[in-house]
Amino acid sequence: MSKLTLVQAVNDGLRTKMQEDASVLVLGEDVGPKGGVFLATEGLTAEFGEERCFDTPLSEDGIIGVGIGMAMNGMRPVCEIQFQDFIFPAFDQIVSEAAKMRYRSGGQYSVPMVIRTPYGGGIRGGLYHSQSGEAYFAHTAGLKVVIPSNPHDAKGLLISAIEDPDPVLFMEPKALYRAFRQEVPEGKYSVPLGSAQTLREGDDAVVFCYGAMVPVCQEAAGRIAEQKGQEVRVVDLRTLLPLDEDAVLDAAKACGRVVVVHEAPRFCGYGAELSALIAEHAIEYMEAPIVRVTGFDTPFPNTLEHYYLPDARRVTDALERVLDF
Amino acid sequence: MSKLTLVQAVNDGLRTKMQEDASVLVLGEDVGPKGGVFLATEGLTAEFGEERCFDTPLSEDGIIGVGIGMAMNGMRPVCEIQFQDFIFPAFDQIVSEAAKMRYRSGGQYSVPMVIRTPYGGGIRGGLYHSQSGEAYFAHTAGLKVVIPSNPHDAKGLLISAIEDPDPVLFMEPKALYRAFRQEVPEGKYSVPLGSAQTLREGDDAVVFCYGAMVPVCQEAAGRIAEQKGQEVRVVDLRTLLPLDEDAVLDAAKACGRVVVVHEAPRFCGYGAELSALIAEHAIEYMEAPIVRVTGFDTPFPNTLEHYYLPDARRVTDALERVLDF
Amino acid sequence: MTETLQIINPAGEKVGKAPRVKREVLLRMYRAMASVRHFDDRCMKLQRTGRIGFSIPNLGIEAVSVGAAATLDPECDWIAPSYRDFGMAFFHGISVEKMMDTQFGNGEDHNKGRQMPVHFTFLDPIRFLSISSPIGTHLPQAVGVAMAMQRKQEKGVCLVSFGDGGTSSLGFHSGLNFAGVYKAPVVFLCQNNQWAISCPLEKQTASESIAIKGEAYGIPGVRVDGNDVLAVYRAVRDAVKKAREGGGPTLIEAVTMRMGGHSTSDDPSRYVDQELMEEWKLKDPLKRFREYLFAEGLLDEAGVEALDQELSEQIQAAAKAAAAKPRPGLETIFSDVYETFPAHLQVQRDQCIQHFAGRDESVNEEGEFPL
Amino acid sequence: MTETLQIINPAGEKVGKAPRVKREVLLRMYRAMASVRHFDDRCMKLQRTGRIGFSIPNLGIEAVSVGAAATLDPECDWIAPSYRDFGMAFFHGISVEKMMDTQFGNGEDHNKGRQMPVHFTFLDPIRFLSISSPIGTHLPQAVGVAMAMQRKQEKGVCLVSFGDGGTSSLGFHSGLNFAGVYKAPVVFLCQNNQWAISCPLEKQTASESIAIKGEAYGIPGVRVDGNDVLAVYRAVRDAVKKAREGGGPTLIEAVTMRMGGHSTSDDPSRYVDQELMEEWKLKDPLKRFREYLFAEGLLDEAGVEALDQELSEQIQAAAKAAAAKPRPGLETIFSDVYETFPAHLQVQRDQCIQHFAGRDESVNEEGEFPL
Ligand SMILES: Cc1ncc(C[n+]2csc(CCOP(=O)(O)OP(=O)(O)O)c2C)c(N)n1
Ligand SMILES: Cc1ncc(C[n+]2csc(CCOP(=O)(O)OP(=O)(O)O)c2C)c(N)n1
Ligand SMILES: [Mg+2]
Ligand SMILES: [Mg+2]
Repeated sequence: MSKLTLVQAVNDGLRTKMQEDASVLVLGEDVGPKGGVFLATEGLTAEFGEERCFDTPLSEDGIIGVGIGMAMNGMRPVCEIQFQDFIFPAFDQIVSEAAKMRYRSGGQYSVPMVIRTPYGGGIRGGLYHSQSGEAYFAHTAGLKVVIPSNPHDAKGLLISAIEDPDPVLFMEPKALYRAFRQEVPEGKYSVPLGSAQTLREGDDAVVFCYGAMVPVCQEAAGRIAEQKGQEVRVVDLRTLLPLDEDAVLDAAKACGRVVVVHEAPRFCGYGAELSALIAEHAIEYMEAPIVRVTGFDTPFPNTLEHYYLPDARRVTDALERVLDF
Repeated sequence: MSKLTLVQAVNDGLRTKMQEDASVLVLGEDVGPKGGVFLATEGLTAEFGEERCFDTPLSEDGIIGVGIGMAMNGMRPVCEIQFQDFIFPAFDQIVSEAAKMRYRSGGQYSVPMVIRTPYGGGIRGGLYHSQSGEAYFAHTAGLKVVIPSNPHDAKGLLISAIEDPDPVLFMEPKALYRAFRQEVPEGKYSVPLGSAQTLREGDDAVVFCYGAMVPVCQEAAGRIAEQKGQEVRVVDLRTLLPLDEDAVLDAAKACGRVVVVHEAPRFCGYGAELSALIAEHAIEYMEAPIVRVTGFDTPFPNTLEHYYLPDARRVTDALERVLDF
Repeated sequence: MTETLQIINPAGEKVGKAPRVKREVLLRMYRAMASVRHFDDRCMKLQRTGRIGFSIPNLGIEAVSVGAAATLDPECDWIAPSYRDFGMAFFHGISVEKMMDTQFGNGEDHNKGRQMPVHFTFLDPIRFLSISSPIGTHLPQAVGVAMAMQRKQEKGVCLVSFGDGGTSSLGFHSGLNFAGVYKAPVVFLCQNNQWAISCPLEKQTASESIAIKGEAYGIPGVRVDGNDVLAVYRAVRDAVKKAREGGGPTLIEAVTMRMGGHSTSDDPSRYVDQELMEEWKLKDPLKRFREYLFAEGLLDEAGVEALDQELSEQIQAAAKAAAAKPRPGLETIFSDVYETFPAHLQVQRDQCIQHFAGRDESVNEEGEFPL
Repeated sequence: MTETLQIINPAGEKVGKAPRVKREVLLRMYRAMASVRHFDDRCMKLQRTGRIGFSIPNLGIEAVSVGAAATLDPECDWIAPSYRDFGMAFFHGISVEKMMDTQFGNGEDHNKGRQMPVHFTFLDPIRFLSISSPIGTHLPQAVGVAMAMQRKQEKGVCLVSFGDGGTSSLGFHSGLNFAGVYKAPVVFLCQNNQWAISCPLEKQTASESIAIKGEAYGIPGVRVDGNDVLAVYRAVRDAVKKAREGGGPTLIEAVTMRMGGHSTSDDPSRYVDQELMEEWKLKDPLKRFREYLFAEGLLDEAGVEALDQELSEQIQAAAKAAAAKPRPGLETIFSDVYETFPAHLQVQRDQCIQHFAGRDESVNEEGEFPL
């Protein structure tokens, strides 16, 4: 065990799999000697050579397209997209190709590939270094979408993602990259894809969240406990697609009051799916409106980013609203 | 007045605006002498010349990127993307650029551009000539998303879209291109963006729909009236972004039972936003679960497409479910 | 100016240095080209009579796909084809029955009826990558396949084929760029058939040739007469050899002409000059190769007739058989989205099967493909 | 091999035919280059002391942006800049105050504090298109701007600037392709500064040069010494003239070297060879132009000193002023998403303003930009 930050845990996860499996490769912009702009791939080229961790030209379409080809021919590529905001030139390769290859070929070809990318606000990156695009991908059958919220899960989920037979988009909350350290087991372990985790027990209300919003929601739950003496359950989804629907519905039914939180804009955001799922399968348990706390329906601003991002106050307000309904 | 099909109404709308405003241009693959693969642009090059209606190289990134530049410099380009399935190479230009130009420039530049594209199933087009990608775009602040369901609205909404100061994605239900004819006024008229329309009155339940699902829902409402004597309201959203939220909430509150229908896959689809909106703002009026009838969470199949697409039976079943709850 | 390699001229005469090709390979090439001609023709008829929904004419371009495919070793090489490459499948012995199954999208189709006609996918006897409708996406994928070969220290090469329109796609740019940088063992074959649906080459690009586009990526470009199967063979063979030996990629432009519509739904009379078509009719690749084989004493009229008879019957029989096969089961809507079924897809599958069980199975099956 | 145009050699000596440029324009060019040097330096310091979040070093590349911009007519021409083009703004008289407002993202920033530093946007005194972070997207946009000029029968030209890394982007491919086909009045200027963050040119492309990439689109390519402001001027001037007269686009490669990190967050010692940097220091574009102006008798040491003094003071004052301006109002989060406010944004705006009203305004303002 050693105490690692989230970005170190990602690095450790990559190294662990690369040591174990020669077919695991890392490619992307600046992932080589520089070690990635966040240092997630630091030291990998030195340890595994240029054949296994290499810089690419500035083309996300190329990174993902080449990754797909490698995956179809026996490799396990882990592609880095430097910022999630820059994934869109590869949108066609991801949505039209990687996600549909197994299906359209009747199962003859498959794409066991991971796309790692940092997402979200908190670094004063403005419109193009702050976005949370999970909803663009979670609507895509054939993809899996994973977002860890802590170092332990980051490594364990990443290992599962690399071992998964299907393409996985692995979104890393850059705001948490160095926010705190956590004990992370050495060597290989895995956290299964498709399973949510309850981080705080409670029956008065439940808040669903993921990634960088998890500590924000935990703080809000703490405030509610302190101020109102009510217990809010905090559920970290961890995998957005396929969603752990049972965990969501069970918690919603148990608590009867639901708040959904994400950084991305509200309209057609991922939170809508959670609300809709509950409104279809557990509406009779609801004792209050299902409230979403999200980024606003605007592009991501720069100077005012901390007024844009949901914070513990906004989550606390929403919890109060459902608790007092 | 003349009786036009939906695709003829689109053609008429384009011609009407091109006659009136010399800055309106049409560009895209095969829109010139061939008149577009669905003949939506038939005759425009002959009437307005190659400068105003022209074929482009096979690059959606180029079509939209060039369209953006033209729009910033005084033109009103109408870009055609041959099938919505092929819009993804332009995703970056649409989502990162067109949608954010006004915002990021502090209002100094803007992109008054229309992107027309046929979407949806019904032509045996398989994975890549059948998709309904509205949810990918409706999550994007700065864009408007419009889907007509009949010839009259198609022309009127298209004229509004061309006159709109912001980028509009205009998705045309190809299944309805030649499905029926309707009286369409000659010359210029407009149907405002952002306003839904109630196509059938009723208070027992409401079904929200758009595009090619509108006639399907109308048929289902008719069946319910016949079989159960209950009256289902049919609301055609027409503009998906910005949504006519009042129309949705008013209808939901008035009826208390809601079904949401679209062709696109369910998970994180557009319907989720409708459910979520109601679950947040009108849950206390709900007398039944909010049920979604949608395409399945798979890529679009070919041979079995008519088992994949929601049909009147599936919508009727869902209506029965909410009515009998 | 880019030069154009030619070995057999339109009259069937040898005007360049012919590559050494075994007699049986030459005959196999001829058979593959003739198979394309028959298969293509049959598919046009099947579409016109409403038996299949769609097909892509291969008339006039048979030499490109066959000449290129004939250079590959199915043991180690891969093909990333375009939809206008029937000949690559035929040369490598993919059976007409299998191809017809895809044309009909029946329950035995390797794609399980999920793709449109002509979007073939095969693993055997050669890796024949899943054809995609989005243009150009397979170019970087082919480079990735080739880069995996480098890493596995295999001797394979990936041949990737695309059209003149495809050179404008994003995948062309990223594919050639990556291939150049990593010296990937890949051969880029552009079937320049002058049209991208209705867009003529000069509206597609202002470059002097397609071959010259390789310069932008440090990749040598070669132009060949695409109606001359031996010229295509020689150029691709050299490029394959070079790639196999670690010499990196080549871009080959095969100049030909699409002698029909873009697809069964296209009416080229709206935009193609009829005179031009007449000119190109004289350059027919099948006839040209036949004359050559006659002259070399490898084939005679009787042989041609017998072959035509055989292929015509075989293809008709395959069409009949494919038409008779049941459609894919309802569960195929839901399988292969992932390797295993996530819970929500299990639920959707079960509901769908239940929904149609016991109900009249007939659903609306209208809709005509426009393109 | 692509040739490289040079007019002033590293020693400041004239070695080629100098373009005819008015004395005051030459001095304006020098002033703009010196302004960049001072502004850049001040921004580095402001970032290191935590006053601004980020900047992009312009050290060593000043000749490219200034030499190019000096050829344009602000009445009719447009600039589609990259983020490493401070000099284009300075040459056209965009005030240092305005630029500092963007660096600080304050309430008077033309972008209303929505973009990161260095992502300038201006309408006056020249159309200076909104800089975007996504690389290469502005190339087809610039072509569209130029195509609109064609249609309006205006005499304008659009100059679009990007890096060597930008040549791999999708926008490079589609932009040059469309420009070639439509003969758009656009000049493509590639600032080849050898690096895309840590990726050296030879890992970016295997092509012999960047200029040669024009061939793929039927666009002539020209290579110039990017540290020689007169060479850049001459090449761009010729290209602008040609475009203005309907002769179509040109691709210009200006060969230079990024003499600092990619940005204030980058540590180039991880990947840049120090010796190479020493070599390039000798080719400094500002010094070289100064020597030339000395030799031509247009400037002297005293003039240089006075200018440095003036610029340094002006820029420091502008920074101080920009720092003191209030941040943008909360409502700017919601305005300019559309021309008018849709209902849902009105609600969100009102709720947000209400949420922060009366509460302690201080929110978490942490976060450091890594790149
Ligand atoms: C990204 C994309 N855009 C548009 C289309 C529609 N489309 C199908 S084929 C085609 C033309 C392709 O021309 P070319 O590459 O020359 O191939 P050819 O059909 O001539 O063999 C177009 C525009 C598509 N399939 N994919
Ligand atoms: C599409 C996209 N991918 C990645 C990035 C991250 N990024 C920012 S600058 C840069 C390198 C650009 O290099 P170059 O084009 O040579 O310009 P320079 O910085 O040298 O001026 C990269 C990779 C980006 N901004 N956009
Ligand atoms: Mg073609
Ligand atoms: Mg550079």
